[in-house]
Amino acid sequence: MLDYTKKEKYDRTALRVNPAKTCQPVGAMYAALGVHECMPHSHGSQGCCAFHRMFLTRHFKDPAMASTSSFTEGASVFGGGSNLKTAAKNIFDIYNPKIIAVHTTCLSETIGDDLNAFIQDIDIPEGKYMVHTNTPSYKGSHITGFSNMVASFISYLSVSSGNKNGKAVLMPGFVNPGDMRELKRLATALGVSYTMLPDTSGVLDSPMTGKFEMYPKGGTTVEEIIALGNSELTLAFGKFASEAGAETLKKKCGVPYNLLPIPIGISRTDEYIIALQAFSKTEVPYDIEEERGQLVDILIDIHPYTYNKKVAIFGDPDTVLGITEFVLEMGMIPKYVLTGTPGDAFVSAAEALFTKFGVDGCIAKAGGDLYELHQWIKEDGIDLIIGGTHGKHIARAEDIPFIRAGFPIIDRYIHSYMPLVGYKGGMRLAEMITNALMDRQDRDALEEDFEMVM
Amino acid sequence: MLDYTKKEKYDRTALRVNPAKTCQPVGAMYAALGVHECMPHSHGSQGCCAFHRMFLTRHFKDPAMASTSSFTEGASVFGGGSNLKTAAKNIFDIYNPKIIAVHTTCLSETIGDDLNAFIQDIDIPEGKYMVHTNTPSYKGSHITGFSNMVASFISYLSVSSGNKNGKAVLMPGFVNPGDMRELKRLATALGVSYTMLPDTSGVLDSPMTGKFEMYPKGGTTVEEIIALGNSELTLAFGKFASEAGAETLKKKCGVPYNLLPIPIGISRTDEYIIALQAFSKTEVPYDIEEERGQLVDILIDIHPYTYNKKVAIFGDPDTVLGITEFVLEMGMIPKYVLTGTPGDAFVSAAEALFTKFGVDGCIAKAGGDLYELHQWIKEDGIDLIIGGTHGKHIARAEDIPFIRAGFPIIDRYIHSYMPLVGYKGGMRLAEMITNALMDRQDRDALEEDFEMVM
Amino acid sequence: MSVLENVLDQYSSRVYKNRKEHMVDVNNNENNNQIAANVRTIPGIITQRGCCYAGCKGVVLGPIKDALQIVHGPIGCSYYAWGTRRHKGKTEEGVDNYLQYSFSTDMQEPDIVFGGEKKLKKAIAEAVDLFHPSTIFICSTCPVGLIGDDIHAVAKAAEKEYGIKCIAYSCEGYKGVSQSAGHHIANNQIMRYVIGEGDREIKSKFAVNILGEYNIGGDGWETERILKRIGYEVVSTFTGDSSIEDLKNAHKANLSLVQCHRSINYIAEMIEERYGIPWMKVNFIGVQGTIETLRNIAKYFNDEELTAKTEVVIADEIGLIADDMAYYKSKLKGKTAAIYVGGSRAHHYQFLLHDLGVSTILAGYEFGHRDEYEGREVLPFIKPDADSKNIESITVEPDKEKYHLYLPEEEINKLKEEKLIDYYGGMIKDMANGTYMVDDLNHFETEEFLKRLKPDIFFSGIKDKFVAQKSGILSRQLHSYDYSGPYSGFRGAVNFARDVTMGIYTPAWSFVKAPWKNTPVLEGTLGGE
Amino acid sequence: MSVLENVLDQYSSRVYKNRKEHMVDVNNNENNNQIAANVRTIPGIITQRGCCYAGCKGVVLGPIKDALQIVHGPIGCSYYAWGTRRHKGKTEEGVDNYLQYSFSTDMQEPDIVFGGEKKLKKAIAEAVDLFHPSTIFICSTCPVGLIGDDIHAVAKAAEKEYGIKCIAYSCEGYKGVSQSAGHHIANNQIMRYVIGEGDREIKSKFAVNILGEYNIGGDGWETERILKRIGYEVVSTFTGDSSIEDLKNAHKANLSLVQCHRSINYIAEMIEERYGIPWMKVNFIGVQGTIETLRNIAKYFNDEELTAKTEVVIADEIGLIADDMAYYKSKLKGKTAAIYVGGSRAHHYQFLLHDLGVSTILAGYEFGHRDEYEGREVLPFIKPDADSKNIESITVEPDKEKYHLYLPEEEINKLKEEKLIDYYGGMIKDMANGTYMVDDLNHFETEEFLKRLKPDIFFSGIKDKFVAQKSGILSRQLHSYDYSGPYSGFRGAVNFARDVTMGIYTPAWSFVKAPWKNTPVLEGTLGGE
Repeated sequence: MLDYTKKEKYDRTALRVNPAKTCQPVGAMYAALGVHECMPHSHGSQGCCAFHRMFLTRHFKDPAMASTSSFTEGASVFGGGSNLKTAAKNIFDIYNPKIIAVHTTCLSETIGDDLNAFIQDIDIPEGKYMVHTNTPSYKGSHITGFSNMVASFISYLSVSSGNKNGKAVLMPGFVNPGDMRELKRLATALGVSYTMLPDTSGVLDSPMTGKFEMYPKGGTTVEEIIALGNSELTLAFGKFASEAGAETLKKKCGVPYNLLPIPIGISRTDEYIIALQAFSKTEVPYDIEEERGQLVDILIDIHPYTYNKKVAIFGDPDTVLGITEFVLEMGMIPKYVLTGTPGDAFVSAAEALFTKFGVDGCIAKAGGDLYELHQWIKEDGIDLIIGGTHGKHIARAEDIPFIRAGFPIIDRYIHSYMPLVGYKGGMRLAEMITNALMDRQDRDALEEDFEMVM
Repeated sequence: MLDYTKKEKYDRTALRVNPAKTCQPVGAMYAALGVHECMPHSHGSQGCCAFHRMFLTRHFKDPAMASTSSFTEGASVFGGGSNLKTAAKNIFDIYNPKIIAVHTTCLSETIGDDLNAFIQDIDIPEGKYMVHTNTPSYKGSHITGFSNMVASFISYLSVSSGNKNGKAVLMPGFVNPGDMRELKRLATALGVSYTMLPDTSGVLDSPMTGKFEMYPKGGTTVEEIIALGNSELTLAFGKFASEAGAETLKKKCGVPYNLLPIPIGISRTDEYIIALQAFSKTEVPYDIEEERGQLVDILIDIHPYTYNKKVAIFGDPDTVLGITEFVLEMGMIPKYVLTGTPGDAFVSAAEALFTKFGVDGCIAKAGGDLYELHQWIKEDGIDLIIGGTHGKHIARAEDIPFIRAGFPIIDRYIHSYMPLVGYKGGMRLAEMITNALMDRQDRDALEEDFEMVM
Repeated sequence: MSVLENVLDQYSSRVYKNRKEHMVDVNNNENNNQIAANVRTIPGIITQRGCCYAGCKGVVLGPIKDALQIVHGPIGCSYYAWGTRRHKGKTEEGVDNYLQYSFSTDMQEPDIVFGGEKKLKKAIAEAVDLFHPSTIFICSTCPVGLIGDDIHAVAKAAEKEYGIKCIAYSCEGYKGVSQSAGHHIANNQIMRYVIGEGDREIKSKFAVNILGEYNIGGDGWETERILKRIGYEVVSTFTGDSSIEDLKNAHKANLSLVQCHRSINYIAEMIEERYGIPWMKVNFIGVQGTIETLRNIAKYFNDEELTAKTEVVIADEIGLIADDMAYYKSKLKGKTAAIYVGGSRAHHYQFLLHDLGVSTILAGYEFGHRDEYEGREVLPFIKPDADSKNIESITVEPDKEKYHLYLPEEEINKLKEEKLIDYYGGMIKDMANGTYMVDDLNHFETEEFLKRLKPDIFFSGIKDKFVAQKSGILSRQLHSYDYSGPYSGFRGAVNFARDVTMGIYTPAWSFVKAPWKNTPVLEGTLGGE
Repeated sequence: MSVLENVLDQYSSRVYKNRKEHMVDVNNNENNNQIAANVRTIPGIITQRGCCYAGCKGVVLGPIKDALQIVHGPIGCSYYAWGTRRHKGKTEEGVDNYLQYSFSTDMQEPDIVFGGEKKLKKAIAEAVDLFHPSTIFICSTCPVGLIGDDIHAVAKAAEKEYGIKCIAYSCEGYKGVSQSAGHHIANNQIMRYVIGEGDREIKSKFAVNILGEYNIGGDGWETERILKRIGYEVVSTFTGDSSIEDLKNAHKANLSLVQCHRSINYIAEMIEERYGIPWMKVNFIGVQGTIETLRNIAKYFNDEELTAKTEVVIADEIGLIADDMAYYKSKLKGKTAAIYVGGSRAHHYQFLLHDLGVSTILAGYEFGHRDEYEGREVLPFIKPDADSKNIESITVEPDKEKYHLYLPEEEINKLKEEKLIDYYGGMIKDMANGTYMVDDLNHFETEEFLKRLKPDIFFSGIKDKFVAQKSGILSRQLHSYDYSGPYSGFRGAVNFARDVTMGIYTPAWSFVKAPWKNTPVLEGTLGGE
């Protein structure tokens, strides 16, 4: 397994081996699926759209519907304007969405298609909408694409009428539907009236009903996006996935924002609760305080199994930072913290956490890949790997317990329904981590050390 | 590991080896902890109380407070009346409970202590209560003790005033606090006003607050138990753990009851929802329908990993039957279904499930033990074991995936916060089962068969 | 109105006209079952098709385990092709195996602006340093062609500098109309730079190549097992679990067996032209299909002992699976299926379904050409369009040294006339009257056909699997076998039957409708009135 | 008011009077530090104490791995003693190991009504059939004594019928006032029926028994490792990881080392009386404690080479742990601890805590007698009460054949005078002025003392662990070591230090108070006003 990976350090500047990111458009597609009655549209070769739909479907095990401009060689030479025009007509005709959300690809970006101009040129049916975002695959990652799509929805649609509507905007970042539900549950518990953008709950975790719905019940409505301009405040989760959207709404409509970390773990959820409380001026309800206290209780109870355990965490930057802080709260050492998405802010945020918790010898890297992560692990071992499916080969090669958290998880089920955020998500993550470590202890125990009580 | 267990059949009639049950008093203690400001009291040797508290604490990782009559040899000869009298005085003096719930032990049962008489003889402070139940350890199991304690609370306290209060009584049976919370959430969602008895949520899953509370916020209040007599209907979950309580309330106060199975899995949760709906005459809210649809969706998605997989399930009768039905709903074969608690009703209920789902060659046994279960497994192997901690040795000896569900789980954490009941509990259980089977597939896969996508 | 008309009628006139040509009411049309295929998908239509890169790197090249395959482009394309296609490969002593790795130049904006050759060269240097491969492939993705990186020059330079084989594939995603263009591009380069270079000693005269077998879920291994049992020597498999060394020796076989016609027919033909080895369309999917295939191969080799052994093996293998197949057939008989997949499987699986008593009522290809539908007899009548003309077609000449014939020419001609070799009849001949054949079946049509035809099973891919299942119809992926397999040969037939049966009989289907949907709320007498 | 008075003052007068006698303000009282111990717990008081069965079967017998131990009674007692006490035992060739099994007669109502002997006999027959044990123990639980089952007669009959050893223990839970009665009962039977029967050849004159070491978390293995390294032969361990064969040979040692004085002092004394082997109170908990113990043992054996080797081993072992211990001491120095556990550990662990700079401010035993608190000098002054009189005391005579002295009698007497052997000084001498010693510390007092003394760590058992932790104080179990260990000897000291340190420094403690508890709700300017 991964027999060619050697621990010796080697500086690569050109060859990417076993990436920990993918390209922008899939993130834009995911964001667009979080808008109700929206057709995400991939402006490029039809392979892009196929790959992204396949990939999202593999993670969510639910349909990921999207259309494509189906570029041919001709379009690549002469520009994709007429492809988009045809596409828009057909999409509105056949699939009748409320809105089409176009994202570009490396192809249409490279040839310089002017999407603004194209869209202005298109005859959009009354009451329908068409927006676009630029998602050049050769910049950033899928997280960037997600972020861009959110910002573009706002810059196209949101309007400030001058009358505030008393609502908060929740920008959840690139998280699962289960996380979005939990974020909303907490907001409701704190008496906060909100609009979440995007909101893939009810879309990519939709129930079996015996009837396929092209546009399931979930998602932010276009009307809600328009009304975002009248919101009081944005709570934006994750610098990488949500800051651009919040900034856009601020610039366009003057809505201030509070940039919060994705609330994984205690401190970060506390921060969210306090932000909600500051907004609604409500007492934190006992139920929420109880959940929090339960999580603290659990972390104290399990500390003998987690304390000083070394862990490698990889995945998307906002999520990885959240998991990193949570494992630190559990007394673990996040020895290797890696994202494929580029961005110095990731490294400085991770290092700030190392300092806050006083741990030494940890490495954080943005724009890294799993080949390098594996090299580090070979050089100096760890007790646990946390990340998406692509870590499974390393886990097997090095015989290290592995838990799946984040994106993408394409070899397991049900994860997308379950939150990692909030105190409840903390309980789930704590259980996954503790079980993985305890299962390993049981597996490796000599027969005479195999414990009935733990 | 368990090297002396041989597959050859051997009829034992006297020697119990590796039991799948424990004795009545611990069940009574657990039930009493589900009453607010209640001191469970063990009338017997102080070792009983110590063992039961230890055992409950190991499962819940939370304090299990209870007192004892601290029998000595003298008390065993002359009767425990004066011990109980002294105990009652000291308990009210020092710990100031609202109510003392006494249960007997094999010791006090064998010497024939008349608890009714003793209690009548005790000077109970104004506004305080003292009840008892008989829990001879040489009959039934901890489930019987639980059931007896619930019935005794009712027969001592509940009164019908003639004015119905519009409430349902929920008798959850011997389940975790996490299950009780889920049962209550569903009742609330269906607009049902209820009292749950007993209710250990908020007691044995209490939050860390920095302050120990002898009587945490949770538990059914004495006033609520008294008012049970004015309820409209009892929904009693599990024949073994809850029928006695429901029957007592019917006999004493004329409250009719609906004996439901513990709602593990889809059909059983449906049954609960329909019962709630029949009570409240409310439409099932979309949220609940959505959860249900999500679970159905999940079961269809995961069927390639669960279908025809053979599983052994052991533990408490009501819970085992619930898990059995759920695994059948998942297309699995509950090859061995065993409880240590005696009772033909268990076997007939299990066999009815085998028939309902058309599976052949499955064995159900009540009053069995883990030695026999292990023999069956050696004789004809299975793919998965589901049960409490005590199955871990079999799982290791036979190298079979093992998931912990039910009672007791004394070698893992967090489980007691998480439901198995309801559609949400089904998702959790489905995830545990699927992950266990898929982890095994990954572990055993040849390198060339190790899958990235599953 | 017919079902086809019903579906089409909802389209605007332009789309109607286009899509009408892609649908055939089998043997119930005025058009002699003619179908439009291998033409552009209309923009905006939710197609399941992929791109040229997917066909080249993903399908044909991906399984070659010892070629270190660098995808030159932004990261996504390499990421998606990483470990997801289930072309299984065993690690063997002395042969590299890079299947667990994804290599990319991860092009960044400056590379697009200033050109990516420099980064590609550096990536090759790093790959050589770290992995010491004997072969490197370079596959380009969309922007590479547009910015004009000369990957072929880079490949040549690398061959020289590192003394290794380095082959470049200009398989930008926008080429052609589907994965099909990519197959062709891959075929060309392998023919040019690989086949014919080997000098491995062939021990048996019953030496075959297996073409168009990518070992998805281990299919190739099952096929090979059966062939070896009979006494064949498998010289090379294109390209499942293959090494470059295997492929180099393909010219030494005496017959090429073509499983997936669409993806590999170029190589099959060129091998014959250059080396004299005829090809035979085979089908190892389905018990009867496998048996017929085995008999056809024996007929070609025309050896008494081989023919006898073929029958012995067939009888033995059937004996081993007969009970299982009978059981599953008893569970599946009378069910109906729709199949939409790839470029050959939509045809092959009809045989296996037929073995199980399941009738196929709708079938279509994602990237098939007319010959996969109507048979190679239509080849002369297919007019190349702008998109197909853009894909290079190469011609080859007989290799004087390596050209060899197993059978005398007249025998070969006879077999050709019998259509035993060098022929593929397409799907149409095996479809029943009144069933439907639809090319490039898109999402809208999928939904509509499922609603109208109500098949019990829809065989397709991951993108529409859950569309079908949400509407209550079992869907099994025939690209990835839903991570099961093998499905080929005798043992595979049982696996397939088991998987379909469990899907059909999964109890959860019975829970789709919540029971309270059937009962009025105000029923019953209990409750807090 | 003193802390003790503060706590006691909340009791009613009867309880006050009783409990006052169990509490000592060390060296700050008019009572010469006298304490009440080994007397009844008042009914209704939430005590942590267990019962006689727990002390006999759970503590002393449980670890004997090759005795098939049938608990005669209803199911609970056997169930709770199954695999939960962490007395580890290795499976060895030729020695049975039943530690993973729980055996019970699971008495049912008819057995109580009509007597359980019949079922017990049958259970023995089944155990013999299925397990072929060489030794069976029968332990009775509460109802058995009351209904009059003669388990001793059953045992005798079984010995005869099956040619095995079968020993019965009448350890009904109601006997005595705590686990202590059970220790005594187990001691008596092992002395009667086991010790002295062996004839294993002893190779070294430096032959010792380790008494009162149950190998919780592997403590015994660490102790044995150190002793063997120096050159001692361990003849038997009572009873951690022991076999009946080991115990049979205990009379062949030249010194008995007593770790847990309470649970095994009966055997220690009886071995000396019958076989002439003196006993020495040792303490392998704590680095300094271990060193002192090793030097004391060497002093007894009085051999130059052994003494030298002792110092070499000590120096080497210290070298290996010095850095770790220094690190942990730097983290723990100045912390305070309360300890409430067992019958010896509350004393032993004060040494280890002292090694780490942690001072013990409260200590007490669950089932200790006055000698564990005040030293054996108080033994003549302890008046037996009704409860203690009920526990059989046996007397033994010197065994003419097997009696042997390692040292001349005058030497032994000298060592006795020096209190090196046959002596235990109890906890009091090692406690600082103004600290507290509390016997049978109950729940109420635990809460009160924790509130008032605010120790950083509370060492106790599972039942009050979470009581302490809920109030924000780290609690580590000293019965089970929280499933860690070993804690004995040199390596164990590091394990202990690590475990305590991680508990103290666990970040989650800092989250106990929700941050919004500190900030007023209406702060801030944002929000939907």
